[in-house]
Amino acid sequence: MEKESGKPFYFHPPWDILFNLERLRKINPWNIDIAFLLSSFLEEMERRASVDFRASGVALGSSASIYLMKSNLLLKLEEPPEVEPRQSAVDFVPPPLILPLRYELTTTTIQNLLEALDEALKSENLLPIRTPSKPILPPPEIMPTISMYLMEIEKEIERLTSKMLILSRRGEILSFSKLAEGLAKIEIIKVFLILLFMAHKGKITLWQQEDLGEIYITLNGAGAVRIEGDG
Amino acid sequence: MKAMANNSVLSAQIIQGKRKRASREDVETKLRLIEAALYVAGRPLDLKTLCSIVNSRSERKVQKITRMLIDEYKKRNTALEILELEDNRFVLQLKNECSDRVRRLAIRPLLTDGPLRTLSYIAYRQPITQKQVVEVRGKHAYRHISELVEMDLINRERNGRDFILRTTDYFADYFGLSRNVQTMKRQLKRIFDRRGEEKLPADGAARMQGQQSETLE
Amino acid sequence: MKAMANNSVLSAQIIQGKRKRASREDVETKLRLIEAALYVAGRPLDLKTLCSIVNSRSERKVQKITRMLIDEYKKRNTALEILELEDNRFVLQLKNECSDRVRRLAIRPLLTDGPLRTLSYIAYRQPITQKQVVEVRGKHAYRHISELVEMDLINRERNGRDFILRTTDYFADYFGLSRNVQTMKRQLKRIFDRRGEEKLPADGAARMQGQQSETLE
Repeated sequence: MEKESGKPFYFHPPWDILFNLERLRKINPWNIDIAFLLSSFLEEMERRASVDFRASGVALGSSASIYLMKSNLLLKLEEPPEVEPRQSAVDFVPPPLILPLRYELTTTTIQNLLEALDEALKSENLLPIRTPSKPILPPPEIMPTISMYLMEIEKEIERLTSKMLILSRRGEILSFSKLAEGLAKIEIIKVFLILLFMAHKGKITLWQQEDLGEIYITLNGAGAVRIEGDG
Repeated sequence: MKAMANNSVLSAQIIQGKRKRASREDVETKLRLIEAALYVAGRPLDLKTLCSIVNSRSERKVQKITRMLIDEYKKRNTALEILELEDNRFVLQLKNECSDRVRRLAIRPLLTDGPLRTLSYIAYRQPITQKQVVEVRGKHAYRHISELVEMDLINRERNGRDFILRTTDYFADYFGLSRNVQTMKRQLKRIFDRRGEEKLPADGAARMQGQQSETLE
Repeated sequence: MKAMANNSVLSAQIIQGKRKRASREDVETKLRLIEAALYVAGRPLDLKTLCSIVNSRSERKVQKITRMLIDEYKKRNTALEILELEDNRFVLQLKNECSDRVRRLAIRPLLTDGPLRTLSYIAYRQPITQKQVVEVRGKHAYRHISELVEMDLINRERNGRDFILRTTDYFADYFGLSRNVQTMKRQLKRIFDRRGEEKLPADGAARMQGQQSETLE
């Protein structure tokens, strides 16, 4: 046989599989009976009375590879994470337990409530800025009017000064009621504020003969006409 | 002919009997439902709530049935009683003479410390916005507020991007406070101030006994 | 002489009568106290606790009286029932057939269907890891578990990166189940099996009705 083909006997089936690593990798290792191959391989060598250690070594190496492939497959099959969770994910879920309804006297008293309030108020006091508990009211209409007015304060001072100058040249006594004559309430307030500004700047002097009485005005500085109040 | 007449009389009687039985059964069912409602709630319930429980539109009828239940309880020798309160509300409760001996068996608080503090703060400062409560009580207050709403202890009403919080009638009833917010706040303030003056026992056992059956003010 | 004899017979009878009345009154008082205790506690009470309430040393006597109370409740047509659980504990609660209509009135926020299913799963499979529960019940189970821990229905014990979950004694008491896990699981299995045999409504509302109204084991 050997001479016929020029190949050693183990290069023929069934033993050739042990000597062809390429084929070995493509074959399902479960289809290979290693015990049969190895024992028949040894028997054949004995029969031929020619022991080839190199061939035996290769045959053993291949057998070990087949064992390794088999055990790898076995281990893969036994790997639980792929299979197990799917099993438990469809585990029997019993119906919901229904809570029996029972009244239960609770222990919380008004005293507990007040103790809790005590604690809550402590942290309120720790707040840097107390938030106003009432919603902020829209500012009254007078506020924007006045602020607008204050922005034009200088203009208003000029206007009022010229008015006072006219009056004083006419020889009239400068009094608050004279300046406010015929004006709306808001305008009167404006005039009063302007007078305060002017007094603050030293442009005029305000004086009163009695508390809650008429306010008289004296213009100071250039063009000022000293006017005395009546009486 | 006579037999027929008799038959028809008989069937009329049967029908009438059936109807009576049906109506008696109906009343029985309603009695049991009202009893169940009062037991589970453990607080006064108004006629509107009781009507919704028994699926009836007639407050008068439900009031009548609840009064029957009161009589039933009076006839029984039992530790429990049902009372009709002034404003047509009904409550099932333990008779006073029994309560002292068994009160110690109550072990669970209505709320844990955190939510209780939030609740007390809302009661004291109401109406108050959710934002303000969270500022004082911290982020946890969001969870507390949900819990309190779920327990029907406070109401949450949308106000722009915020919510306005107020205590409910149930809150007032539970602590025996007035349902009128202004009166309630005065009551709280008064008890709170008085509390500061009094020396409480060191063990803190100065609990208001029987607060559910007493009304303050 | 005869009169005297009659008199003494009479007084003996009076004394005996008084004694009888006294003992009847005594039993009456105890009945009412036990009823009050069960009402206030809202959880199963053991004989030792009941003995302390009625000032009696004889558990046997107290058991007998409490069983009288059970009979009393059975005879009355009432929405409430008293059950004797295993290990000689007693509990007063609402009959199940009444509970659906009034559930919303309960003071405590009750668990919804989702957490209840997670709870029954944990009870049935305990001890079980949190990971396993989440795998079976989905991501929501994290929230359910927190809720159940907060309500003291389950325990969560750290185990490496995971947690081991178990039901608490409070859970066992609440549902009238044995505190012994093995027995409890048998009880649960029986309840679930019984539920399985019943024809359930098509909407899949596989609720465990009536499991509490029976004495378990």
